[in-house]
Amino acid sequence: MKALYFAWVRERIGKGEEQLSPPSHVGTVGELIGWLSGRGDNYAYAFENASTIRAALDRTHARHDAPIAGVREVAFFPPMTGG
Amino acid sequence: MKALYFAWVRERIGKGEEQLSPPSHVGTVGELIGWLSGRGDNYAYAFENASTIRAALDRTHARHDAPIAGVREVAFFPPMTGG
Amino acid sequence: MRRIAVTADVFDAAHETQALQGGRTDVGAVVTFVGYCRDEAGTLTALELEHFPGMAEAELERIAIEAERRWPLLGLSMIHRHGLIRPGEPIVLVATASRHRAAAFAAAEFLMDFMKTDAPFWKREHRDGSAADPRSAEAWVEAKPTDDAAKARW
Amino acid sequence: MRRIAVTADVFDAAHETQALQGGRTDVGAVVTFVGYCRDEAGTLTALELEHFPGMAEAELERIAIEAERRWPLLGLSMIHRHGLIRPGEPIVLVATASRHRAAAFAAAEFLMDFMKTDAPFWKREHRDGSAADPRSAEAWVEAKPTDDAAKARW
Repeated sequence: MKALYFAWVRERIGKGEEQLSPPSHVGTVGELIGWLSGRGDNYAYAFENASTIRAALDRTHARHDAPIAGVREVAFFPPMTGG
Repeated sequence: MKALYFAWVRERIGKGEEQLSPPSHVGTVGELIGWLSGRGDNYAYAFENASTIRAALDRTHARHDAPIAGVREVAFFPPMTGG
Repeated sequence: MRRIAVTADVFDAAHETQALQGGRTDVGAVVTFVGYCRDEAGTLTALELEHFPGMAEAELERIAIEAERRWPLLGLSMIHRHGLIRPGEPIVLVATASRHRAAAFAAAEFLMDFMKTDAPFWKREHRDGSAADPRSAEAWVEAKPTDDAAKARW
Repeated sequence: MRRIAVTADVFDAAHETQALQGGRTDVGAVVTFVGYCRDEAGTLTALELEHFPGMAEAELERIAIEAERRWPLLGLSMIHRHGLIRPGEPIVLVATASRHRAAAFAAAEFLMDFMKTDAPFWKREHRDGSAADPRSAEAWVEAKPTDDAAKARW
Protein backbone atom coordinates (compact mmCIF):
# COMPACT_ATOMS: atom_id res chain seq x y z
CA MET A 1 0.00 0.00 0.00
CA LYS A 2 1.30 3.43 -0.95
CA ALA A 3 1.00 6.19 1.63
CA LEU A 4 1.03 9.91 0.83
CA TYR A 5 1.44 12.72 3.36
CA PHE A 6 0.61 16.39 2.82
CA ALA A 7 1.23 19.78 4.48
CA TRP A 8 2.32 19.59 8.13
CA VAL A 9 1.64 15.84 8.29
CA ARG A 10 4.29 15.46 5.59
CA GLU A 11 6.66 17.83 7.38
CA ARG A 12 6.29 16.14 10.76
CA ILE A 13 6.80 12.65 9.34
CA GLY A 14 9.66 13.91 7.23
CA LYS A 15 8.67 12.43 3.90
CA GLY A 16 5.94 12.82 1.30
CA GLU A 17 5.34 9.19 0.47
CA GLU A 18 6.37 5.65 1.30
CA GLN A 19 5.29 2.04 0.92
CA LEU A 20 3.44 0.53 3.90
CA SER A 21 2.86 -3.11 4.80
CA PRO A 22 0.66 -2.98 7.87
CA PRO A 23 -0.03 -6.26 9.72
CA SER A 24 -3.29 -8.01 8.95
CA HIS A 25 -5.01 -6.91 12.17
CA VAL A 26 -4.88 -3.29 10.96
CA GLY A 27 -8.24 -3.10 9.24
CA THR A 28 -9.35 0.55 9.20
CA VAL A 29 -7.98 4.05 8.58
CA GLY A 30 -8.04 4.68 12.34
CA GLU A 31 -6.15 1.50 13.07
CA LEU A 32 -3.59 2.41 10.42
CA ILE A 33 -3.07 5.77 12.14
CA GLY A 34 -2.58 3.95 15.45
CA TRP A 35 -0.09 1.54 13.92
CA LEU A 36 1.84 4.36 12.20
CA SER A 37 1.96 6.36 15.46
CA GLY A 38 3.96 3.54 17.04
CA ARG A 39 6.63 3.62 14.35
CA GLY A 40 8.56 6.58 15.73
CA ASP A 41 8.43 10.04 17.29
CA ASN A 42 7.92 11.70 13.91
CA TYR A 43 4.76 9.64 13.26
CA ALA A 44 3.56 10.10 16.85
CA TYR A 45 3.97 13.88 16.44
CA ALA A 46 2.17 13.93 13.09
CA PHE A 47 -0.79 11.98 14.45
CA GLU A 48 -0.83 13.36 18.03
CA ASN A 49 -4.33 14.76 17.51
CA ALA A 50 -5.57 11.85 15.48
CA SER A 51 -9.17 13.08 15.29
CA THR A 52 -8.10 16.17 13.33
CA ILE A 53 -6.27 14.14 10.67
CA ARG A 54 -8.11 13.65 7.38
CA ALA A 55 -7.64 10.63 5.15
CA ALA A 56 -8.30 9.70 1.55
CA LEU A 57 -8.43 6.16 0.17
CA ASP A 58 -7.62 5.96 -3.52
CA ARG A 59 -8.24 9.72 -3.77
CA THR A 60 -11.64 9.72 -2.08
CA HIS A 61 -12.27 11.21 1.37
CA ALA A 62 -12.65 8.47 4.00
CA ARG A 63 -13.65 8.38 7.65
CA HIS A 64 -11.45 6.80 10.29
CA ASP A 65 -13.73 3.75 10.46
CA ALA A 66 -13.40 3.05 6.72
CA PRO A 67 -11.84 -0.36 5.90
CA ILE A 68 -8.50 -0.33 4.09
CA ALA A 69 -8.72 -3.80 2.56
CA GLY A 70 -7.97 -3.64 -1.17
CA VAL A 71 -6.88 0.00 -1.05
CA ARG A 72 -3.85 0.83 -3.19
CA GLU A 73 -3.18 4.37 -1.94
CA VAL A 74 -3.89 6.04 1.38
CA ALA A 75 -3.28 9.74 2.02
CA PHE A 76 -3.13 11.64 5.33
CA PHE A 77 -3.36 15.40 5.67
CA PRO A 78 -4.64 18.23 7.89
CA PRO A 79 -8.05 19.85 7.40
CA MET A 80 -8.05 21.56 4.03
CA THR A 81 -7.51 25.31 3.71
CA GLY A 82 -7.81 26.02 0.00
CA GLY A 83 -10.25 28.33 -1.73
CA MET B 1 -47.16 70.04 -9.83
CA LYS B 2 -45.46 68.09 -12.61
CA ALA B 3 -46.69 64.55 -13.27
CA LEU B 4 -44.65 61.84 -15.02
CA TYR B 5 -46.01 58.54 -16.34
CA PHE B 6 -43.99 55.46 -17.28
CA ALA B 7 -44.43 52.15 -19.11
CA TRP B 8 -48.06 51.10 -19.60
CA VAL B 9 -49.35 53.86 -17.32
CA ARG B 10 -47.84 56.31 -19.83
CA GLU B 11 -49.29 54.38 -22.78
CA ARG B 12 -52.78 54.15 -21.34
CA ILE B 13 -52.91 57.83 -20.39
CA GLY B 14 -51.41 58.71 -23.75
CA LYS B 15 -48.68 61.06 -22.58
CA GLY B 16 -45.45 60.95 -20.61
CA GLU B 17 -45.83 64.13 -18.60
CA GLU B 18 -48.13 67.02 -17.84
CA GLN B 19 -48.78 69.79 -15.34
CA LEU B 20 -51.45 69.07 -12.71
CA SER B 21 -53.37 71.47 -10.48
CA PRO B 22 -55.43 69.23 -8.23
CA PRO B 23 -58.05 70.87 -5.98
CA SER B 24 -57.04 71.50 -2.37
CA HIS B 25 -59.03 68.54 -0.95
CA VAL B 26 -56.67 66.16 -2.82
CA GLY B 27 -54.08 65.58 -0.09
CA THR B 28 -52.44 62.21 -0.71
CA VAL B 29 -51.04 60.08 -3.54
CA GLY B 30 -54.13 57.87 -3.35
CA GLU B 31 -56.47 60.85 -3.54
CA LEU B 32 -54.52 62.15 -6.52
CA ILE B 33 -55.00 58.79 -8.27
CA GLY B 34 -58.73 59.01 -7.53
CA TRP B 35 -58.96 62.53 -8.86
CA LEU B 36 -56.99 61.65 -12.02
CA SER B 37 -59.21 58.60 -12.65
CA GLY B 38 -62.19 60.93 -12.99
CA ARG B 39 -60.56 63.00 -15.70
CA GLY B 40 -61.29 60.61 -18.59
CA ASP B 41 -61.39 57.02 -19.82
CA ASN B 42 -57.64 56.98 -20.46
CA TYR B 43 -56.90 57.86 -16.82
CA ALA B 44 -59.57 55.47 -15.54
CA TYR B 45 -57.98 52.69 -17.63
CA ALA B 46 -54.45 53.48 -16.41
CA PHE B 47 -55.51 53.46 -12.76
CA GLU B 48 -58.19 50.73 -12.92
CA ASN B 49 -56.20 48.56 -10.50
CA ALA B 50 -55.09 51.43 -8.33
CA SER B 51 -53.44 49.25 -5.71
CA THR B 52 -50.89 47.95 -8.23
CA ILE B 53 -49.78 51.45 -9.24
CA ARG B 54 -46.49 52.66 -7.77
CA ALA B 55 -45.74 56.30 -7.12
CA ALA B 56 -42.67 58.43 -6.52
CA LEU B 57 -42.67 61.91 -5.02
CA ASP B 58 -39.69 64.00 -6.06
CA ARG B 59 -37.95 60.80 -7.19
CA THR B 60 -38.46 58.85 -3.98
CA HIS B 61 -40.83 55.88 -3.70
CA ALA B 62 -44.02 56.84 -1.85
CA ARG B 63 -47.00 54.94 -0.49
CA HIS B 64 -50.55 55.85 -1.47
CA ASP B 65 -51.15 57.48 1.92
CA ALA B 66 -48.18 59.83 1.50
CA PRO B 67 -49.12 63.55 1.53
CA ILE B 68 -48.44 65.50 -1.66
CA ALA B 69 -48.25 68.97 -0.11
CA GLY B 70 -45.11 70.76 -1.27
CA VAL B 71 -44.24 68.08 -3.83
CA ARG B 72 -42.89 69.41 -7.11
CA GLU B 73 -42.95 66.17 -9.13
CA VAL B 74 -45.11 63.07 -8.87
CA ALA B 75 -44.53 59.94 -10.96
CA PHE B 76 -46.85 56.98 -11.58
CA PHE B 77 -45.72 53.63 -12.96
CA PRO B 78 -46.33 49.85 -12.84
CA PRO B 79 -44.32 47.55 -10.54
CA MET B 80 -40.70 47.64 -11.69
CA THR B 81 -39.24 44.89 -13.87
CA GLY B 82 -35.59 45.83 -14.33
CA GLY B 83 -32.53 43.82 -13.39
CA MET C 1 -15.19 52.84 -4.44
CA ARG C 2 -18.83 53.09 -5.45
CA ARG C 3 -19.65 53.10 -9.15
CA ILE C 4 -23.24 53.61 -10.32
CA ALA C 5 -24.14 53.84 -14.00
CA VAL C 6 -27.33 53.91 -16.06
CA THR C 7 -26.40 53.70 -19.71
CA ALA C 8 -27.64 52.69 -23.15
CA ASP C 9 -24.24 51.23 -24.03
CA VAL C 10 -23.01 47.66 -23.75
CA PHE C 11 -20.61 47.47 -20.78
CA ASP C 12 -17.50 45.39 -20.25
CA ALA C 13 -17.95 43.19 -17.19
CA ALA C 14 -14.24 42.36 -17.04
CA HIS C 15 -13.35 46.04 -16.92
CA GLU C 16 -15.76 46.64 -14.04
CA THR C 17 -14.40 43.75 -11.98
CA GLN C 18 -10.85 44.89 -12.66
CA ALA C 19 -11.72 48.38 -11.44
CA LEU C 20 -12.77 46.94 -8.07
CA GLN C 21 -9.71 44.80 -7.38
CA GLY C 22 -6.97 45.96 -9.75
CA GLY C 23 -3.77 46.66 -7.85
CA ARG C 24 -5.33 46.29 -4.39
CA THR C 25 -3.93 43.88 -1.80
CA ASP C 26 -6.70 44.19 0.79
CA VAL C 27 -9.47 42.70 -1.38
CA GLY C 28 -9.92 38.97 -0.75
CA ALA C 29 -13.17 38.35 -2.63
CA VAL C 30 -14.93 39.80 -5.66
CA VAL C 31 -18.39 38.59 -6.68
CA THR C 32 -19.70 39.66 -10.08
CA PHE C 33 -23.23 39.12 -11.33
CA VAL C 34 -24.18 39.79 -14.93
CA GLY C 35 -27.74 39.47 -16.15
CA TYR C 36 -28.16 38.76 -19.88
CA CYS C 37 -31.01 39.05 -22.36
CA ARG C 38 -32.30 35.55 -23.24
CA ASP C 39 -34.02 34.77 -26.51
CA GLU C 40 -36.63 32.52 -24.84
CA ALA C 41 -36.07 29.62 -27.22
CA GLY C 42 -35.87 31.93 -30.23
CA THR C 43 -39.20 33.71 -29.63
CA LEU C 44 -37.74 36.96 -28.30
CA THR C 45 -35.99 39.33 -30.69
CA ALA C 46 -35.16 42.09 -28.18
CA LEU C 47 -35.92 43.61 -24.80
CA GLU C 48 -36.70 47.30 -24.56
CA LEU C 49 -35.84 48.85 -21.22
CA GLU C 50 -37.68 52.03 -20.23
CA HIS C 51 -36.38 53.91 -17.21
CA PHE C 52 -37.03 57.00 -15.11
CA PRO C 53 -33.94 59.16 -15.73
CA GLY C 54 -32.62 60.73 -12.57
CA MET C 55 -34.63 58.56 -10.22
CA ALA C 56 -33.00 55.40 -11.63
CA GLU C 57 -29.50 56.60 -10.66
CA ALA C 58 -30.74 57.94 -7.31
CA GLU C 59 -32.45 54.66 -6.46
CA LEU C 60 -29.37 52.58 -7.36
CA GLU C 61 -27.33 54.83 -5.10
CA ARG C 62 -29.79 54.43 -2.23
CA ILE C 63 -29.57 50.63 -2.60
CA ALA C 64 -25.76 50.78 -2.76
CA ILE C 65 -25.55 52.90 0.40
CA GLU C 66 -27.77 50.44 2.25
CA ALA C 67 -25.51 47.53 1.17
CA GLU C 68 -22.44 49.44 2.35
CA ARG C 69 -24.15 49.98 5.70
CA ARG C 70 -24.90 46.25 6.08
CA TRP C 71 -21.61 44.69 4.93
CA PRO C 72 -17.93 45.67 5.13
CA LEU C 73 -17.46 46.35 1.42
CA LEU C 74 -14.25 47.61 -0.15
CA GLY C 75 -16.03 48.53 -3.38
CA LEU C 76 -19.16 48.00 -5.41
CA SER C 77 -20.43 48.58 -8.94
CA MET C 78 -23.99 48.70 -10.24
CA ILE C 79 -24.66 49.18 -13.94
CA HIS C 80 -28.09 49.04 -15.56
CA ARG C 81 -28.72 49.49 -19.26
CA HIS C 82 -31.77 51.03 -20.92
CA GLY C 83 -32.98 51.07 -24.51
CA LEU C 84 -33.02 48.18 -26.95
CA ILE C 85 -31.10 45.09 -25.84
CA ARG C 86 -30.58 42.03 -28.05
CA PRO C 87 -30.43 38.39 -26.90
CA GLY C 88 -26.96 37.54 -25.61
CA GLU C 89 -26.23 41.13 -24.57
CA PRO C 90 -25.74 42.09 -20.91
CA ILE C 91 -28.52 44.06 -19.20
CA VAL C 92 -27.25 44.54 -15.69
CA LEU C 93 -24.08 44.13 -13.65
CA VAL C 94 -23.49 44.07 -9.93
CA ALA C 95 -20.03 43.57 -8.47
CA THR C 96 -18.88 43.63 -4.86
CA ALA C 97 -15.45 43.52 -3.26
CA SER C 98 -14.73 42.61 0.34
CA ARG C 99 -12.08 40.98 2.48
CA HIS C 100 -14.10 37.77 2.77
CA ARG C 101 -16.45 35.91 0.49
CA ALA C 102 -19.55 35.82 2.71
CA ALA C 103 -19.97 39.60 2.65
CA ALA C 104 -19.27 39.85 -1.08
CA PHE C 105 -21.83 37.16 -1.93
CA ALA C 106 -24.52 38.49 0.42
CA ALA C 107 -24.11 42.08 -0.75
CA ALA C 108 -24.25 41.09 -4.44
CA GLU C 109 -27.50 39.17 -3.93
CA PHE C 110 -28.94 42.01 -1.87
CA LEU C 111 -28.10 44.56 -4.58
CA MET C 112 -29.73 42.41 -7.27
CA ASP C 113 -32.85 41.70 -5.21
CA PHE C 114 -33.44 45.38 -4.48
CA MET C 115 -32.50 46.49 -7.98
CA LYS C 116 -35.20 44.17 -9.35
CA THR C 117 -37.98 45.56 -7.17
CA ASP C 118 -36.99 49.16 -6.42
CA ALA C 119 -35.08 50.57 -9.38
CA PRO C 120 -37.42 52.31 -11.87
CA PHE C 121 -36.89 50.19 -14.99
CA TRP C 122 -39.56 48.44 -17.06
CA LYS C 123 -39.03 45.71 -19.61
CA ARG C 124 -41.00 45.31 -22.81
CA GLU C 125 -40.54 42.24 -24.97
CA HIS C 126 -40.23 42.36 -28.74
CA ARG C 127 -41.33 39.04 -30.15
CA ASP C 128 -41.50 37.75 -33.69
CA GLY C 129 -45.18 36.93 -33.39
CA SER C 130 -46.17 40.41 -32.27
CA ALA C 131 -44.27 42.21 -34.98
CA ALA C 132 -47.47 43.75 -36.29
CA ASP C 133 -47.89 45.59 -33.02
CA PRO C 134 -44.61 45.48 -31.13
CA ARG C 135 -45.74 48.27 -28.83
CA SER C 136 -48.87 46.50 -27.61
CA ALA C 137 -49.52 46.69 -23.88
CA GLU C 138 -49.31 42.91 -23.63
CA ALA C 139 -45.61 43.10 -24.37
CA TRP C 140 -44.80 44.66 -20.97
CA VAL C 141 -43.15 42.14 -18.67
CA GLU C 142 -45.13 41.55 -15.49
CA ALA C 143 -43.44 41.83 -12.10
CA LYS C 144 -42.81 38.44 -10.49
CA PRO C 145 -43.99 37.57 -6.97
CA THR C 146 -40.68 35.68 -6.58
CA ASP C 147 -38.84 39.00 -6.86
CA ASP C 148 -40.81 40.46 -3.96
CA ALA C 149 -40.11 37.27 -1.99
CA ALA C 150 -36.39 37.55 -2.75
CA LYS C 151 -36.36 41.13 -1.46
CA ALA C 152 -38.30 40.17 1.68
CA ARG C 153 -35.43 37.84 2.73
CA TRP C 154 -33.39 40.85 3.78
CA MET D 1 -20.04 23.08 -20.10
CA ARG D 2 -17.99 22.05 -17.11
CA ARG D 3 -14.45 23.39 -16.81
CA ILE D 4 -12.19 22.22 -13.97
CA ALA D 5 -8.59 23.34 -13.69
CA VAL D 6 -5.81 23.06 -11.14
CA THR D 7 -2.91 25.18 -12.28
CA ALA D 8 0.16 27.09 -11.12
CA ASP D 9 -0.54 29.88 -13.60
CA VAL D 10 -2.40 33.13 -13.09
CA PHE D 11 -5.81 32.84 -14.79
CA ASP D 12 -7.91 35.42 -16.56
CA ALA D 13 -11.28 35.72 -14.84
CA ALA D 14 -12.80 37.64 -17.75
CA HIS D 15 -11.87 34.88 -20.16
CA GLU D 16 -13.51 32.25 -17.95
CA THR D 17 -16.76 34.20 -17.64
CA GLN D 18 -16.78 34.83 -21.38
CA ALA D 19 -16.38 31.10 -22.03
CA LEU D 20 -19.58 30.41 -20.07
CA GLN D 21 -21.83 32.94 -21.77
CA GLY D 22 -20.14 34.05 -24.98
CA GLY D 23 -22.48 33.72 -27.91
CA ARG D 24 -25.24 31.94 -25.99
CA THR D 25 -28.79 33.27 -25.87
CA ASP D 26 -30.19 30.89 -23.24
CA VAL D 27 -27.99 32.11 -20.36
CA GLY D 28 -29.73 34.74 -18.23
CA ALA D 29 -27.33 34.94 -15.29
CA VAL D 30 -23.61 34.47 -14.71
CA VAL D 31 -22.14 34.70 -11.23
CA THR D 32 -18.35 34.86 -10.91
CA PHE D 33 -16.41 34.59 -7.68
CA VAL D 34 -12.69 35.31 -7.54
CA GLY D 35 -10.68 34.86 -4.37
CA TYR D 36 -7.50 36.94 -4.13
CA CYS D 37 -4.38 36.79 -2.00
CA ARG D 38 -4.45 39.60 0.59
CA ASP D 39 -1.31 41.09 2.10
CA GLU D 40 -2.82 41.28 5.62
CA ALA D 41 -1.89 44.92 6.11
CA GLY D 42 1.53 44.41 4.59
CA THR D 43 2.59 41.50 6.83
CA LEU D 44 2.12 38.73 4.24
CA THR D 45 4.58 38.45 1.37
CA ALA D 46 3.07 35.38 -0.30
CA LEU D 47 0.82 32.37 0.08
CA GLU D 48 2.13 28.94 -0.84
CA LEU D 49 -0.55 26.48 -1.90
CA GLU D 50 0.24 22.77 -1.58
CA HIS D 51 -2.18 20.36 -3.22
CA PHE D 52 -2.77 16.66 -3.79
CA PRO D 53 -2.35 16.23 -7.57
CA GLY D 54 -4.97 13.99 -9.07
CA MET D 55 -7.26 14.06 -6.06
CA ALA D 56 -7.59 17.86 -6.26
CA GLU D 57 -9.03 17.69 -9.78
CA ALA D 58 -11.20 14.67 -8.89
CA GLU D 59 -12.62 16.38 -5.82
CA LEU D 60 -13.42 19.59 -7.73
CA GLU D 61 -15.23 17.45 -10.29
CA ARG D 62 -17.24 15.66 -7.60
CA ILE D 63 -18.29 19.02 -6.14
CA ALA D 64 -19.20 20.31 -9.61
CA ILE D 65 -21.33 17.25 -10.38
CA GLU D 66 -23.20 17.68 -7.09
CA ALA D 67 -23.91 21.34 -7.93
CA GLU D 68 -25.19 20.34 -11.39
CA ARG D 69 -27.49 17.81 -9.72
CA ARG D 70 -28.92 20.44 -7.35
CA TRP D 71 -29.39 23.41 -9.71
CA PRO D 72 -30.28 23.80 -13.41
CA LEU D 73 -26.89 25.05 -14.55
CA LEU D 74 -25.96 25.83 -18.14
CA GLY D 75 -22.26 25.86 -17.34
CA LEU D 76 -19.73 26.11 -14.55
CA SER D 77 -16.02 26.74 -14.09
CA MET D 78 -13.78 25.95 -11.14
CA ILE D 79 -10.13 26.96 -11.16
CA HIS D 80 -7.74 26.59 -8.24
CA ARG D 81 -4.12 27.63 -8.30
CA HIS D 82 -1.22 26.02 -6.46
CA GLY D 83 2.34 27.11 -5.81
CA LEU D 84 3.51 30.57 -4.76
CA ILE D 85 0.88 33.32 -4.97
CA ARG D 86 1.63 36.99 -4.34
CA PRO D 87 -0.73 39.53 -2.72
CA GLY D 88 -3.17 40.88 -5.29
CA GLU D 89 -3.06 37.73 -7.41
CA PRO D 90 -6.12 35.52 -7.86
CA ILE D 91 -6.13 32.15 -6.06
CA VAL D 92 -9.45 30.65 -7.00
CA LEU D 93 -12.33 31.21 -9.40
CA VAL D 94 -15.84 29.81 -9.47
CA ALA D 95 -18.31 30.80 -12.18
CA THR D 96 -21.83 29.56 -12.80
CA ALA D 97 -24.30 30.16 -15.63
CA SER D 98 -28.03 29.56 -15.45
CA ARG D 99 -31.27 30.90 -16.85
CA HIS D 100 -32.09 32.69 -13.60
CA ARG D 101 -30.02 34.41 -10.94
CA ALA D 102 -31.14 32.43 -7.89
CA ALA D 103 -29.63 29.18 -9.20
CA ALA D 104 -26.43 30.88 -10.36
CA PHE D 105 -25.88 32.56 -6.98
CA ALA D 106 -26.71 29.48 -4.91
CA ALA D 107 -24.52 27.17 -6.99
CA ALA D 108 -21.56 29.57 -6.86
CA GLU D 109 -21.75 29.80 -3.07
CA PHE D 110 -22.14 26.02 -2.79
CA LEU D 111 -19.09 25.42 -4.99
CA MET D 112 -16.98 27.80 -2.89
CA ASP D 113 -18.16 26.38 0.44
CA PHE D 114 -17.34 22.81 -0.58
CA MET D 115 -14.11 23.76 -2.31
CA LYS D 116 -12.93 25.34 0.96
CA THR D 117 -13.59 22.25 3.06
CA ASP D 118 -13.27 19.30 0.66
CA ALA D 119 -10.69 20.11 -2.02
CA PRO D 120 -7.18 18.96 -0.99
CA PHE D 121 -5.30 22.27 -0.87
CA TRP D 122 -3.30 23.67 2.05
CA LYS D 123 -2.17 27.24 2.50
CA ARG D 124 1.11 28.27 4.06
CA GLU D 125 1.84 31.93 4.78
CA HIS D 126 5.12 33.60 4.00
CA ARG D 127 5.56 36.57 6.32
CA ASP D 128 8.29 39.13 6.60
CA GLY D 129 8.79 38.37 10.28
CA SER D 130 9.32 34.65 9.73
CA ALA D 131 11.85 35.04 6.94
CA ALA D 132 14.46 33.19 8.99
CA ASP D 133 12.31 30.07 8.87
CA PRO D 134 9.65 30.50 6.21
CA ARG D 135 8.89 26.78 6.25
CA SER D 136 8.09 26.61 9.96
CA ALA D 137 5.04 24.59 10.89
CA GLU D 138 3.43 27.67 12.43
CA ALA D 139 3.07 29.15 8.96
CA TRP D 140 0.36 26.66 7.92
CA VAL D 141 -3.05 28.30 7.84
CA GLU D 142 -5.52 26.68 10.23
CA ALA D 143 -8.92 25.57 8.99
CA LYS D 144 -11.72 27.89 10.12
CA PRO D 145 -14.83 26.65 11.95
CA THR D 146 -16.79 29.20 9.89
CA ASP D 147 -15.91 27.24 6.75
CA ASP D 148 -17.42 24.07 8.20
CA ALA D 149 -20.48 26.07 9.22
CA ALA D 150 -20.79 27.49 5.70
CA LYS D 151 -20.69 23.98 4.25
CA ALA D 152 -23.26 22.71 6.75
CA ARG D 153 -25.85 25.19 5.33
CA TRP D 154 -26.31 22.96 2.31
